[in-house]
Amino acid sequence: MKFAVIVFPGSNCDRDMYHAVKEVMGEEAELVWYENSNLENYDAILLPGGFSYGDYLRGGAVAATSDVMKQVREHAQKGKPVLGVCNGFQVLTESGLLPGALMRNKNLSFMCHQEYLVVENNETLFTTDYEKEELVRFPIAHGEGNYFCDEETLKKLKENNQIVFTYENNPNGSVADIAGIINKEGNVLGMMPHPERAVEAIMGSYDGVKLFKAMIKNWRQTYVTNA
Amino acid sequence: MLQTREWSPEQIEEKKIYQEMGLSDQEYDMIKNILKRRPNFTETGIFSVMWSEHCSYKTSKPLLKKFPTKAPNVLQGPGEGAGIIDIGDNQAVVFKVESHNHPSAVEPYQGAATGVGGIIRDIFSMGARPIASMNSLRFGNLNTERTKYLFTEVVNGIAGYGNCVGVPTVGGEVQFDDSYEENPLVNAMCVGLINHEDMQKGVAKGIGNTILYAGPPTGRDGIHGATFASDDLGEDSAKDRPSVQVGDPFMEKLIIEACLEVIHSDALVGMQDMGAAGLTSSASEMASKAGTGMEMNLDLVPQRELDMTAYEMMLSESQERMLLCVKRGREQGIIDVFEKYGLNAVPVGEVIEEKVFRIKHHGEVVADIPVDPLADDAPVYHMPSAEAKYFQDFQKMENTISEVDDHTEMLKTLLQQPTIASKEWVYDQYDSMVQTNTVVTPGSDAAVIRIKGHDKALAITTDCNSRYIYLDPETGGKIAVAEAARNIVCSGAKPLGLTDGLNFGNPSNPEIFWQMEKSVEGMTAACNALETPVISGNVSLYNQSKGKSIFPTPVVGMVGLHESLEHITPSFFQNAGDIVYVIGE
Amino acid sequence: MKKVTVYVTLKAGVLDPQGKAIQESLNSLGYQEVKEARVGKVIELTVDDGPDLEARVKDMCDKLLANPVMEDYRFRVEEAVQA
Amino acid sequence: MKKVTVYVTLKAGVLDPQGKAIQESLNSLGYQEVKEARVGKVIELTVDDGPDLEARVKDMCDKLLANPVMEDYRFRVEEAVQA
Ligand SMILES: Nc1ncnc2c1ncn2[C@@H]1O[C@H](COP(=O)(O)OP(=O)(O)O)[C@@H](O)[C@H]1O
Repeated sequence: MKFAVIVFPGSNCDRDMYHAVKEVMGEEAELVWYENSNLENYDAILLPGGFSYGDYLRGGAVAATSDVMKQVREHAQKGKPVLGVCNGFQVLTESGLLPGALMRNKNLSFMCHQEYLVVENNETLFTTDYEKEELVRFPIAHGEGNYFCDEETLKKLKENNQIVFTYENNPNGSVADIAGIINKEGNVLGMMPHPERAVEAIMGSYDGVKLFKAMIKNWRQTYVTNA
Repeated sequence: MLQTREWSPEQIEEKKIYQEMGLSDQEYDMIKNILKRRPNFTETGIFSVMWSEHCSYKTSKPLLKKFPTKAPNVLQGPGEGAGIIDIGDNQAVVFKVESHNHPSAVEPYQGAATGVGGIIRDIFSMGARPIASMNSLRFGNLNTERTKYLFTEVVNGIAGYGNCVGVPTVGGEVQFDDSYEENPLVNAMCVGLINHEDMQKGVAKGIGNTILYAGPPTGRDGIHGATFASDDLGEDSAKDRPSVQVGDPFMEKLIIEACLEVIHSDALVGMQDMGAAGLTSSASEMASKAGTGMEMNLDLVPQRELDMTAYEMMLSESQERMLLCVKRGREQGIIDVFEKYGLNAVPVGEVIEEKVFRIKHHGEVVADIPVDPLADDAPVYHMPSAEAKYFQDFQKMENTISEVDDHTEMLKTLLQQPTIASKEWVYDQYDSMVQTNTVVTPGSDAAVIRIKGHDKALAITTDCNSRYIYLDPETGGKIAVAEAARNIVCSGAKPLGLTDGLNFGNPSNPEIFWQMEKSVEGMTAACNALETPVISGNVSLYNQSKGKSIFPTPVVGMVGLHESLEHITPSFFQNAGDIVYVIGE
Repeated sequence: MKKVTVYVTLKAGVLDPQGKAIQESLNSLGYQEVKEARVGKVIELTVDDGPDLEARVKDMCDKLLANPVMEDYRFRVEEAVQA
Repeated sequence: MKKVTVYVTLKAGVLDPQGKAIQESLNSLGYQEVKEARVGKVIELTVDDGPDLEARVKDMCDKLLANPVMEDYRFRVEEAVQA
């Protein structure tokens, strides 16, 4: 499976994401600079964390207007997987690929530590390797991770089973403890916690491995086994 | 404070304008001797920043000579942007500590942020990828509003910059004591990783080669920052405020990536960041190190503000700027790399044979100064030293051990001391894990960073108990180095070397100079005993206000090597039932 | 040359922790009269004049300057004062 | 009840990295007419009326709302509209 890790000016978890899929998971992966890129030949798109455009104005806002996001949208429309982590999640909400918005953390501070998450939906192509309601531990590192949406949107998220991860101890004020959501079609996942920082025991947690494994396995099933 | 109106050479001498810029009468006379004429306004400014303590170490040089700086694995000792130590497998570790005390007292958020930015630039301008940051902070009593404000903003500034630029902040230390009330200390350390063939030097070699300016345009920020940093923090420091620089970590991130790409080009001859004293120090040092001269045309320098004078451009400390020496005719390849990242890189001058630093502006020569005297021949002062009166009094005191009635209560009281209490509030705000190498995160004695693709890791710590050093500078200096080494060893690593941040009061006070001398001697003794060389460092003097000096605070930043990941030892109790040993007396 | 001032504020009903923090600090500094504080952004643009300026500014706001999920905006166009 | 609107903007000459990024992004979205962008804050206070209101607001700005090192401020006092 071939992953594209999109690199925006100011992305800083791009290499970490690359390391996770390429060196740890052993898949094909490339760092793709946001300009003059062609995403056609990639099977999945990863939008990494960091501070694209310095997080100026709003996290992810400027990156969301870039040309490469048009291609990401097309890729998503084809049903191919897109994973946005941290700043990548912000880019996805800012570009309208996912509903809602990420506001400043309730306590106004950046925070970085391990958090426990509850797997709310283990039927997405990203989460089939988890048990439902499995408790997993991922690092968080963000200043604007406070998920916000209006009540109507929240109702829809719940109805469609779009809430994929929630925090066990909500650290940032997110509505309904939301840590990660998926689009209605089920192929675009955005989450604030960092699965790519949790893929090796030496780093304190490898709960993220299952997420990448599921992506790879489900892709193989769809595009290789059943092709 | 300083007039930007340009005085004539005659007025500068008559009205002693040079004194306002921090030059003494004697230094002014030396300058006249070097130039064989009176310096003009721009030249006086250039000398004043180059001969400030911050750039020239004029009072600390005699002390710094005492440190052991050599060892078989030292690839680069003090003198370049940062020191370098070999760690095998064709890799090396690059590190240095830097102070940003006075800017942080005036504008704590930006002061701390630009301190972090500056030290990171020192590391990647050597060609290394920055892999970890640390910081060492000192504030007054946490009960006052001012201290709370300074503390909060400094931590915010470090987080704001460090998190955005994508270098994990993996540890540090915070101490609260009344002596830092008006003059907090903000020292930042950065560690980088490099392959041997990528090592860069800040040199402008090769007659006719081009000098490129890279990064954002120059504004009027931080003019006279270097002399300001070497000056007493007066009551009226509020009016120094316009000289505060603003950091742009987003820009820095782009510069890092561009520079680390450019180092692989054989068109690059040398590279240096524009730190303290901006264009002046980077350009003159690059020429001096190469044994060449340099000519620059300021009309070519990108400018953010209108009608900037030569003086302002030469002294500006606008952040995130780099100076590169590039082979003539090969400029475009380098410029293209910067442009990919949306950055400006423009030729502003060339290397010349005549060993002078010549600056042109609007078609006129506005500075023409022999390079070596400017960069290397700053005066060196051997300050008088006198054993401190307080120390003599202490020595006369009887040793007593105070009785503790209730050990539980005492322990609780101790744990409530802000200096001892958990620093989680601080380090939770730092992204300590980006780059996914942080095996031991803040909260331990030393942070541990693994090196991907190899069975090895680096341990990093900063330490200094300034109260010990105040009480007995020599023994305290030994303790600071020994504590750092213990922290490294406890994590399972072997100490490689250290960087030091010497923060003291006014060196013209013989008792302060004595503190400097004794603590350096103590540190030197410990370095020798532990065979741990000093490979870089920083000096910050005049840390005092309202006539009161800070505790002498020579911060030690030490790096060690784990020869196998299996050696990594956490400092927390692991399992119930494990046995606890005490080693030593 | 025109000067366009765009005000971006949080929608009514959206929690504003920063505003809350400011209100509390003002209260604790002794300004008990402050009952509420809300924080927004001002973006001052210097813009070459042209046809449809207002419509274009509206577009800029919709596309980039404000996030409709949580923010409202309004703007004002004036002659730019020469510096 | 009064509504006080405080505008806090960066002093001329102070680098505004955020403004710069916004300007560039507007330009690349095709709004070439945008020559400069500077970002500031609006703080809307709901305040109980009282003597010296203006003087007290000025104090709040000096003490907390603006950072005199790099920012200027101005404010406007109006009747609060009942929500
Ligand atoms: N300014 C800081 N930045 C990051 N981490 C810090 C800072 N200050 C303290 N820490 C972390 O908190 C822990 C405890 O700090 P400190 O009380 O100074 O401990 P010690 O005396 O063991 O050095 C250390 O692991 C240190 O890395």
